[in-house]
Amino acid sequence: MNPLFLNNQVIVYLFSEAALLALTILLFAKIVKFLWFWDFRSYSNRQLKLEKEAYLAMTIATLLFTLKSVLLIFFVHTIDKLSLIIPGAMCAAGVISANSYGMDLLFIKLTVIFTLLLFLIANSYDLQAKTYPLFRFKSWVLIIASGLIFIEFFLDISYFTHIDTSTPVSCCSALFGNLEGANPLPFGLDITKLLLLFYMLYLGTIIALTLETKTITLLTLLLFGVIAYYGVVYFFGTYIYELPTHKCPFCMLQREYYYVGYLLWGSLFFGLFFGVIWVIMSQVGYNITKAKWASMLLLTLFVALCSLYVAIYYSKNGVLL
Amino acid sequence: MKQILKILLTVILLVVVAILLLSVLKKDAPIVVVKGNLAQKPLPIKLNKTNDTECAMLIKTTRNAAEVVAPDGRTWFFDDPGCMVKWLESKPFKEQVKIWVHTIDTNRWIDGKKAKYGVKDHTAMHYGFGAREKENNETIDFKQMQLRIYRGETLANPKFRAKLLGK
Amino acid sequence: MLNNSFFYFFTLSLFKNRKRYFAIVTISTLVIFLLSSVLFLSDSIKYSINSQLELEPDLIVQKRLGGRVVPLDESIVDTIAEIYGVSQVTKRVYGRYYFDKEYSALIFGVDFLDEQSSKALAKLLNREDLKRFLSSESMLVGEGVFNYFKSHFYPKAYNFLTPSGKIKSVKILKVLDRRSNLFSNNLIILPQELAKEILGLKSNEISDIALNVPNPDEAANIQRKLEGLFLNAFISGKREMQKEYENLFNYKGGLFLALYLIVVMTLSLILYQRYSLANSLEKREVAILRSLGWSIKDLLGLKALENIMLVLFSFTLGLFLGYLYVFILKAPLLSELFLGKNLQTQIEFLPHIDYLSLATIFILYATTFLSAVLIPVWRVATTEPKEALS
Amino acid sequence: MVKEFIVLASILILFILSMLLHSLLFDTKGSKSAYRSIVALTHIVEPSFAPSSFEPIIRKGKKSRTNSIYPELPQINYLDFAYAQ
Repeated sequence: MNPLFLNNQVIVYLFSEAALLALTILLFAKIVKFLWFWDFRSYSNRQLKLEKEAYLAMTIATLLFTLKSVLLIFFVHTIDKLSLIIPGAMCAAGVISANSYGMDLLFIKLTVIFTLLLFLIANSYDLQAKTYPLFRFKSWVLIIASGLIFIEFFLDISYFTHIDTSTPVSCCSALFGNLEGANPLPFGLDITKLLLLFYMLYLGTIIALTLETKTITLLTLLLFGVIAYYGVVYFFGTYIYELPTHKCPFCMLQREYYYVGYLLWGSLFFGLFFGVIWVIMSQVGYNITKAKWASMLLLTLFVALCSLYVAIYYSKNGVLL
Repeated sequence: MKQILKILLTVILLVVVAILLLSVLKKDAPIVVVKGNLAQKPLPIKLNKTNDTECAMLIKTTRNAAEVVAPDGRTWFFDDPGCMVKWLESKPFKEQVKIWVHTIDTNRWIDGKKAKYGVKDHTAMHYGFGAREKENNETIDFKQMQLRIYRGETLANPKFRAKLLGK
Repeated sequence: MLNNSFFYFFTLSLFKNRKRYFAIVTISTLVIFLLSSVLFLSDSIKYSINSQLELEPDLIVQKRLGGRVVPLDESIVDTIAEIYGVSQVTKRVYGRYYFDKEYSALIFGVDFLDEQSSKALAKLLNREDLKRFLSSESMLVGEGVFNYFKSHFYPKAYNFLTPSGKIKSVKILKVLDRRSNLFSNNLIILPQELAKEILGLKSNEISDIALNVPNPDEAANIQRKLEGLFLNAFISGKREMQKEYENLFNYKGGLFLALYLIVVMTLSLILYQRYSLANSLEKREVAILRSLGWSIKDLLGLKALENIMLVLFSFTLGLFLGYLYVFILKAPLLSELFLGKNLQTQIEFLPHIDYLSLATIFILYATTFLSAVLIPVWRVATTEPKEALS
Repeated sequence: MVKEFIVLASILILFILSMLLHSLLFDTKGSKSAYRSIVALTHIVEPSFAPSSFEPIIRKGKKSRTNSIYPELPQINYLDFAYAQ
């Protein structure tokens, strides 16, 4: 028995995840039924029942999206609190890297939220049209979402059961700081090239979105996501903390930094989400200009915010870190 | 307008690909493991370019360095024989490996399993076991050194430090 | 969607069905109340401790034999003070004095020669009292100790029995501020020499040594040095303490929570049952609305809003009751579980609300409630007008 | 019924506000400085209530090993928040 399981937050978190898992199983069963028996032209009793059940699926998905988003924030804060119990951990970064499941778990959580958001958008368009043209598409989205939620739950359990409270973990500066001699950046980049790529890809994404080229948009969006993550952790973050050695994606979510992390990561993720949603939806025949504009706006906000921190630091101190 | 944007996008994409290619091709990551050392000979360590696998520090000197060669030719490098023993503990192939240690008395690579180890030498991670070729009345053999590392009876333990160094 | 008629109908149905909701809200409020009072209390104590933890010395050196703490020799202080990077080395003398089998107090001896201690003492006492404290054999006591003395007919002075068999009469100089009861309730502050005599320590012996390490990077190194100092040295650090407290409170709060999970599960079952028994009246209502042109989506929205209102209502009410119980009524009964019972007096808890605890309660409750009522609500909302009205 | 709803909602908001007001107006600073004056002298940060009979068993900075199934957890009767030692 791990003392973590007596932490209030961990108990509630796992309990809520389990409750949501139960709903997901129900959702999954319904969707499989839809995909099997759905026939819009039929007037049979079964079809009528299925159409009613579609509303249940919709309600469950809405609830899942809301609660999963809340639970993500809750999860990050819980992890941060746990750093008091786990030796060596200073903040959430150390705890999340206490075993190999942590980072995967975070990533899965984001994808779950993304797929559910995609479903909600597709669903609202689907309900407006009277013939359910997107029915199959949105069902598949939900199938993927529920699959991801199953994996997420598995990772939740594995993550919390595999945290050892007796062996020390690394604190964030050791994890994200330069390990001796090793280059932590992907593709063997250095900071200058990373920044160059960061702004280039941002520009490329905006242009690709304006030109409405689907493949290139998707490509630049995904690449920008990766580069932006590293850019924030290894460059822009140090300006938020005003400390060249503090490289951590989590600390900026704390009060000391005015919760700016929520704005920063939120604008990045939702910018990416809406961009990808625009690509996927235009692939199935809906050109949602709102999503496109939202994506452009959020990504611009993200880049502006990052650059602003550097600019403010420079104007205050006259030097760069 | 649209044409200009298209050209701009192409240029940007080209630059991005170019930067990525350039960076990927330029290799400057530190060495952690070398493959293909089937002869199981001690390899020269590229100083300041090689990471100790256990403690993740750069190896800055060959003094007290150690190498482990697996039967399939993979070679790992260490800056302290203590690190090497600790790392090897959990490996399934720990009985089959070839171990090389750099001695402090004769300054050459010898078989780690046959070497003698001092107990209060100055080593990189302060375990205190310096490899020697010649035996003296304070040295211990490999098996004993291994046991002491597992048990934590090293200079890194303050109680033992006080006992061994007499202060 | 939130146009006037929708809102009007929403409030109408909320109040019209209040009898049906009454039981649900009552049970939910009770559950939230119990849970929130436990979490409020543990958070408040944790907060009080954490707010003072900076004053706790970075490291404490003790001597242990067979797990028991034994007195240290004073001379080791000089050796420690010589270690580079160590500051504020303080000799501490303290221990428990048992009045009888059940009640005890903590005796703490102040070292007047220590600069830090005398400064802190000067803050507690005015000049006149300080002089008297220094010159005569007198003590400062916490409120709990004072109450015990009073009830045992020692209103002015107490006769301590030293281990050597002598009776030491010590005057009560002052009762400590009652606001500090959380830390001082069973505390007796004495001059160090007197404390040693009552605790049975020899004149060159002390209980332990507290010291600070200003540079945190040095701490591990210095701890290692101290451990090598003498054979039975036992060093504990501030961070360890913090972890210990965190675990302890987690344990107490978590045990409660684990029990509550069962309550919450039962609650969800009750909710499910109750909502499944939607009467024909409600079905008819839905049917009328649908034939008036409401879509299923609108109806689901109406029902969702109704339930969210119930959640918010019982959540706020339960929280309010919990707050009243802990911070206004000072948590009778419950405080004993967290602090134990010895020399009872009133203790004031700092009203500190941890937003994470609030989120914890809310998430637990909202998830259960909404998941439990989801299916019954959907069933009602999708009732066909035909089958309900026929 | 809208009126009743608004009345109810405002009562709830009043509850929240009164809680907030109480916690803001509470003399936290005074209590903290009272704690501080004691802790600065003793350097012991531990709540002082305790059932005395458990005290000698458990000591600060040391895990209680008395629970053989879950050695890392304190016992169920681990109530002593005592000044240890």
